[in-house]
Amino acid sequence: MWRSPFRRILGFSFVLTASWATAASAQDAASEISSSDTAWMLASAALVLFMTPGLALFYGGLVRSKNVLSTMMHSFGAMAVIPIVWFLWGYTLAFGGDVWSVIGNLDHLFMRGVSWEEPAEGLAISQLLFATYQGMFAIITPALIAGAFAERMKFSAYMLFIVLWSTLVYSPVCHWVWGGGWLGGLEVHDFAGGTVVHISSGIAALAAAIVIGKRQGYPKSPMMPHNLPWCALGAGILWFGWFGFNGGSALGSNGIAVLAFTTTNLAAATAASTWVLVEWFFRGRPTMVGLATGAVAGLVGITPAAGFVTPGGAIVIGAVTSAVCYWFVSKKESFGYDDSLDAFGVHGVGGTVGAILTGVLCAQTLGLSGFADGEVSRGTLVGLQVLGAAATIIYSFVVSLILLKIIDAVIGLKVDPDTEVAGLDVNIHGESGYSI
Amino acid sequence: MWRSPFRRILGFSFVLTASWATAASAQDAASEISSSDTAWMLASAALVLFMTPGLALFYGGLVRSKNVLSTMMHSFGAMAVIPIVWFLWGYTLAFGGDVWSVIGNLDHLFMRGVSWEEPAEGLAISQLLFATYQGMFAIITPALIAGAFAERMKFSAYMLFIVLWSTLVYSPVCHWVWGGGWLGGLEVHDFAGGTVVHISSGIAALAAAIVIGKRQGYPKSPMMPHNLPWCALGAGILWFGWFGFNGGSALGSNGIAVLAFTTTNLAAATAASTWVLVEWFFRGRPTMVGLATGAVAGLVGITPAAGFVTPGGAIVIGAVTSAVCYWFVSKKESFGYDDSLDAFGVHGVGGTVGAILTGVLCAQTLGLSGFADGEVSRGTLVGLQVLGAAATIIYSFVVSLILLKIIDAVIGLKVDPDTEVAGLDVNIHGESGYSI
Amino acid sequence: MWRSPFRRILGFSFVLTASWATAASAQDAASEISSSDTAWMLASAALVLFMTPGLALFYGGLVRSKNVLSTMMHSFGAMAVIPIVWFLWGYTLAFGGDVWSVIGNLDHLFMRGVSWEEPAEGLAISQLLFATYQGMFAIITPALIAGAFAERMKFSAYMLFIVLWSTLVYSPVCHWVWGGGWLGGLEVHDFAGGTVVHISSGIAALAAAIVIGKRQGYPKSPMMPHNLPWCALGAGILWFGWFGFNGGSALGSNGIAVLAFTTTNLAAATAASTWVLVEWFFRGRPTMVGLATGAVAGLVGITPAAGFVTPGGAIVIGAVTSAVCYWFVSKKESFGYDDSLDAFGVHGVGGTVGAILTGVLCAQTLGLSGFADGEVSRGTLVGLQVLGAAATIIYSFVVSLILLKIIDAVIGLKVDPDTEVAGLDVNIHGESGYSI
Amino acid sequence: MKLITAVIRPSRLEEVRKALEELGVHGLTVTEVRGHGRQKGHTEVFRGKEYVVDLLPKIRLEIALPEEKVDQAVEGIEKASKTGDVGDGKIFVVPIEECVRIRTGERGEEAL
Amino acid sequence: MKLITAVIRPSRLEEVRKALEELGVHGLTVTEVRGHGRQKGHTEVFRGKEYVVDLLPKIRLEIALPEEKVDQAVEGIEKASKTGDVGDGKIFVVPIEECVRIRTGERGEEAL
Amino acid sequence: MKLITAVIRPSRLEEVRKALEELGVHGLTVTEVRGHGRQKGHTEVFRGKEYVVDLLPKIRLEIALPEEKVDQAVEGIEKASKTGDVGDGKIFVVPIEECVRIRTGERGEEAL
Ligand SMILES: Nc1ncnc2c1ncn2[C@@H]1O[C@H](COP(=O)(O)OP(=O)(O)O)[C@@H](O)[C@H]1O
Ligand SMILES: Nc1ncnc2c1ncn2[C@@H]1O[C@H](COP(=O)(O)OP(=O)(O)O)[C@@H](O)[C@H]1O
Ligand SMILES: Nc1ncnc2c1ncn2[C@@H]1O[C@H](COP(=O)(O)OP(=O)(O)O)[C@@H](O)[C@H]1O
Repeated sequence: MWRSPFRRILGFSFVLTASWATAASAQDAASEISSSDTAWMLASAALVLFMTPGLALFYGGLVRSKNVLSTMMHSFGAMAVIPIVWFLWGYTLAFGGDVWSVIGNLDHLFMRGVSWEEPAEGLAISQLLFATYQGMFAIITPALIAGAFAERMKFSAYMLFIVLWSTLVYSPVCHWVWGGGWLGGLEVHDFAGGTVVHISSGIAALAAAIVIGKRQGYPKSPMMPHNLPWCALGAGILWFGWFGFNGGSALGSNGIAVLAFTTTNLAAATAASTWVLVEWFFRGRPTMVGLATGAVAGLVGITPAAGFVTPGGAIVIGAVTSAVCYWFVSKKESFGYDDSLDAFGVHGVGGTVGAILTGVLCAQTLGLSGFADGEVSRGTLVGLQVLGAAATIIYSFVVSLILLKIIDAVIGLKVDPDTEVAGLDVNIHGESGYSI
Repeated sequence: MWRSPFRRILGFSFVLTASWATAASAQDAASEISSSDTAWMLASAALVLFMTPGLALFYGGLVRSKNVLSTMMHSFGAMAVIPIVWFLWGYTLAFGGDVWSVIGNLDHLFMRGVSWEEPAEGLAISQLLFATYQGMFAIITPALIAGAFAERMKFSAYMLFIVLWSTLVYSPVCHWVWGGGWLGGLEVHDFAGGTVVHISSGIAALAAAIVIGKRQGYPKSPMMPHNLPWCALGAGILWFGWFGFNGGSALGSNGIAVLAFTTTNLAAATAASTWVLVEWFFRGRPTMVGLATGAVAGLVGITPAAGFVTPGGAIVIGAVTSAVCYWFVSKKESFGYDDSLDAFGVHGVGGTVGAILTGVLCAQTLGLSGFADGEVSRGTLVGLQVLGAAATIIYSFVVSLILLKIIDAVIGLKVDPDTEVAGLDVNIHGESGYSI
Repeated sequence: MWRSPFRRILGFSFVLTASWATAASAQDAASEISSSDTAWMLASAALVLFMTPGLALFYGGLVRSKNVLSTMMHSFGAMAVIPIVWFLWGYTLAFGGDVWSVIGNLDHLFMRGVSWEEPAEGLAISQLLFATYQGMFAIITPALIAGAFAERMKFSAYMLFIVLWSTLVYSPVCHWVWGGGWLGGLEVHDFAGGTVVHISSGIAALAAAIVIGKRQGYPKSPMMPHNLPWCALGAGILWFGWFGFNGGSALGSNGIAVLAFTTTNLAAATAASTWVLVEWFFRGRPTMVGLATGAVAGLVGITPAAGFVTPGGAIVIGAVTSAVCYWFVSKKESFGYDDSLDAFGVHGVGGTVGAILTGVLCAQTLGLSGFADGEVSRGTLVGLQVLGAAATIIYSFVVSLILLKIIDAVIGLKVDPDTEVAGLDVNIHGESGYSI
Repeated sequence: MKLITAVIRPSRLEEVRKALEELGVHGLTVTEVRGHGRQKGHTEVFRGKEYVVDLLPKIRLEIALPEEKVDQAVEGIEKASKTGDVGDGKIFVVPIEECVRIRTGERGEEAL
Repeated sequence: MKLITAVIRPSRLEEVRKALEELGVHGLTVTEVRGHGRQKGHTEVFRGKEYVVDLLPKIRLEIALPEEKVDQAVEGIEKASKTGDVGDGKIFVVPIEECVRIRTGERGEEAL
Repeated sequence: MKLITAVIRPSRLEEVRKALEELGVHGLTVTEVRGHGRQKGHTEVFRGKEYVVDLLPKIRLEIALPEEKVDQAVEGIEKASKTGDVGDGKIFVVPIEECVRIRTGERGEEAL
């Protein structure tokens, strides 16, 4: 059966320390459904869904106006198709009964046996609410990848890719970490998806950028963002929705949710400030794109850690993740691939930094880490995080690469050069973003 | 007294089956106010309010730029005036003591006697919260109609129309279905407003399109949407807010809310996918407008059914509603009226399809339909749905037509031709949507 | 120790009247954390955070396109830096142990001792949730000021200013009213921040407009808003978020939250209608900017009153605040300063009107005012409100003025004239809002 | 060869294009401009104050033509864009010395 | 008849229009353009990298005039749009062969 | 002095600018326009119906030049903007009678 990060901690804390147990409304073994946990989780699920249109704006504002719709269609396309995939087989592959610690079985195919009356194991919300909430994560994850190949990928290839990727990468990795698989079993910490969501998608983005190749004119011609207010609003919506993403990952309306909410806000703010300060220092100008990108980087960084670290720890994570991502993104040209909107630079790099810092900063003394102070060494904690990240990086990279190569061979990944010049909106979608 | 769909089901389930009763936190006859139901209903009310600015963007992006403000003013105008109408007399007409099964009495004029301490009958939220939540539905419903006469209706006539329409159509129909009136008494199923909100407004839209006549140049000159990112964001906000609309219609933080939330998401996704696939097949291009319109059609279709069907049923409803709306919308020119933004084509048609499919698909076995399996035939269920839809169609069409004719006679519905050419924004509102 | 408005009322109501006590889930002296109060307060905190991007759009749409980013950066800059200030010292200055009734002590420096397990005093939410929720208010307040000096203030000066202002004005005034200081002790009523947020920021805006001087060409050349759909969407987001702002200020999921939610919606609607009607009457055109500005004015006006007045009272507050702000804003040119986006005209004036009307309209009979009917005279109530407003006006004006003068002397407040002509976006931020 | 520059009402663009098609004139370049002349502007309202906006949206057409088609074209444009109200716009004719079709390198009238 | 085409700084538009009004020149057509010349562009920053933007926003005016008003008008525009800094812009004068007022069908100088 | 007006594909702007720089021509003014000629438009879809959009985005360049540089410049633009597909655009050359540099008041060729 699946195991939530929350429950995992709880499992431990029962044995080792009960100091913070009162804060957890989900703890009663009796495990009846709690109407108040349900309230917060419904709100959280809505917030996470709202992140995907936010992502559409964030990415859409950063491309040239001739590609705004095709870029937004990546996010909206995921909203249209992933809920169906999740319902049909995605959920059961992630959270069905464990098979060899690597994948879920087919018990819940078509969400069979997922009850809206029975509590999810160890939680005080129903199985269906758990499945629905998790489904929102499944939507946004493949949409994040799209930043890497914006402005040049075929829509048909994209849609095919995310269906396959969600099935063959997202569901397995989700199972490893949260669904009863081997990474969760090893106590790798991933509170809200630093590994499951951000590393997996960020690394797939790298693979995609490599396979699909550069945009015409990159990096010589400047490709300036066409509408920065879109981008800023998108970042604002992401920040807002992330409260449901991280706060909701407590899977109940409890103290951990409050903690995760607080750390999320602080990391976003610190990371936004850090990015702006760094670029102000190096480039002389504090930019809106920088502030927005920094905020997102900080949100990525805090995701694996949100319920495991103190607010002070969140500030450290925000600052470090942002600085590393800045450095990486500003150097990316020299790496020779064209990650158009820095999906790898922010989600892959930021997710990895966050995963490791989770090991460094998770609060053992407070019992947040799932280990009593001194029970395991800090080195072990960090080592586990590195292991989790590395496993996800390798798996996601290899499978993504294979998938992309196959799709490329079968239907082609990249639009033809004329379409790329004229813009994907008009040629592929038969629409213009803006008219009079 | 008013009766919620939720309570109605409950009433039945008590007699027939108690299998799912534990999920319902609202059930205690004692009926104290539940703080957790309150939490979710407050969040839901906020979400439903947010749908109206979302609608403003959805519609505003689809018109030509010279009319963006006048189109958005339809939505914002409803936000400005309907809460007052609802407070003064709308609520009591809908939910005041029943008069002959057709209208509420004036007990709650000016919301007199609507307590924030006493629970609404049979619910665990206060009377005031119930009234406020319902008031959000009253806001968006007339705003939906505006899609039919965008780009040519006088603002004064519009404001007058929605005040009258809300009073003479919305409140009565709401009473019929949810307030203790005859349709609710017959056990017509309308979970969250397929009939009350979408059929009533969609049909009024048809009446309005007929009475006001076409835009200059329609259908010869293309009238392309001026800003599709607006439209997409609007659809995203609508999707997000619809969780409060349907999920909140459980009137508590319970299993039905979870079910409605899940079916809402699945129907929206399936409908979006369906529309895109259909147009990809017939027109060769998958469009953003298509995806957005499909999602909205699916949300309309699932509205009457959200808490009555299984997730699998939601997928069927999404797919069918979307396909029917596509077919209808793409044929509309041949019907000879100008429903500018397809308010009838999506809300009228989609609402009717959804209402009927609710009868076809509502889950008797699970007790969701309010009837134990076999107690009433599927035919009876469908027949009741057809009756409910037909009654609403006829009533809304006739009253809307009369209202529009009277307003036309008294102050005129349509702007003068020069204003239409120059754009309503500059001439009526003294503003331009965009400047340098 | 800090005291919430809610607790203050409760304190009183225990002595004087228990009639509405059952509605308050937070009342048990035992004071355990309530999962349902937590759910609503988490949602509210997210909603309040979302108001700041909303403000960015509201303000950003109203400036000329060359300054859209610099204007949005005021809001996003506050999101980036204020959470850190609040964490480090802002919270403890506002809600640390009282020092002479004027400021909090340093007990909670770095949020030391703010527990996510222990309830906040007299409440059923944790101390950390209370602190995080209050932190969202701290973010938006300085961002509101920015309307006064949009299109001409240096970003460096702005950032420095809000850090200092938050420390030296916001935290103290917050302490006076809510944190155990002298205004709260006198029973000055401020439900959700009419004084703490709107008067303090609105008056600072006046000071800033005076110190920084006019924009080139003001008031001769028209400076038309460049994108009114932004502005409308911003107002919509503000309205939506304000449910968390006012509804959340009940600090629990209870009857007061429901009341505040309802009055908020009604005041916004009435104020929007009033503004539109007044300008329709005087200028012949109902405008989108008017509707949006009116709604915001109404939301400002109801803020101090939301949980203290009846829905009928909310309508009065909405109408009066809106009319007074309209009058003021339309006359502002004659006052000789350039409050670009009417931060003073709406928040300063509207906040003061709302504060006084709170005294006039707070419902003694229902026990909402904290006084039993007849216990204190209406005159005393109003007098206290005037006192609270006056104290805040004087303090905020003087300290803001001094801060601005110092910053002006040290690094300069205003951009150079060439930058102002070319636009701040390109010169200060190195970005253009829009490209092809 | 001549270059006709016509400033017309945005709402007449399609009519004008139809008229030109009928005359066998297919090539043209369109710019969105704002113009001022005898036509009164409108007032816009912003927070209770009125501002006169007297640069109104117009469409500017450029059409390069051989000498012999100029008169016809001018007349065609005139007819198609005339409403009789102030603000109908202007047509200017300017001589062209050389014309090149970039794709083929053709020069002169063939290039039109 | 001549056509004056002036490329000026956006911030000078109102001054120039006032100057023309004073000379009794009311009709003009305005286009938003971007220009490059001796004026240095500015750099924009995008995620840590700098790009030079050397097409700067300018306003292009077209004014059709009778011969005799041209000199005055050129001077008027010059004065009103001059700041003395690089980037002030250019004025070009081109001959017009024919002019039509669409509303009335007037031709030649009356049509201006 | 001549005024070259070139209507080119948006994607060739940078190439053309580079070509002109190489010829020592630095000043130019750019307008976003839409054009129609032999190039087929594309169809757009809106809710199940198709519409032909046959005004396509183009870039219009204006370059004032001394007589002697015109031929070179025309050739340079030609080469840099040619793709060989329909829709490459046109170049027109028109005489200028007077040119003024606003900043300095210079007239004639010096002002270019
Ligand atoms: N002298 C001129 N030079 C350039 N453009 C002009 C001139 N006069 C008018 N126009 C253009 O023609 C448009 C219509 O002119 P106007 O005087 O308002 O109407 P009408 O041509 O019907 O008298 C103006 O908006 C402007 O764009
Ligand atoms: N040769 C030219 N042809 C067309 N437009 C020109 C030419 N030279 C300059 N311009 C326009 O004039 C503007 C100002 O020119 P610039 O050389 O920067 O300043 P200045 O005129 O003060 O020397 C340019 O941005 C461009 O729009
Ligand atoms: N006669 C004309 N007058 C003005 N502009 C023209 C003319 N013919 C073509 N153009 C411009 O040139 C562009 C390209 O012309 P087109 O005929 O499509 O291709 P080509 O020049 O390769 O034959 C058009 O989009 C239009 O902007």
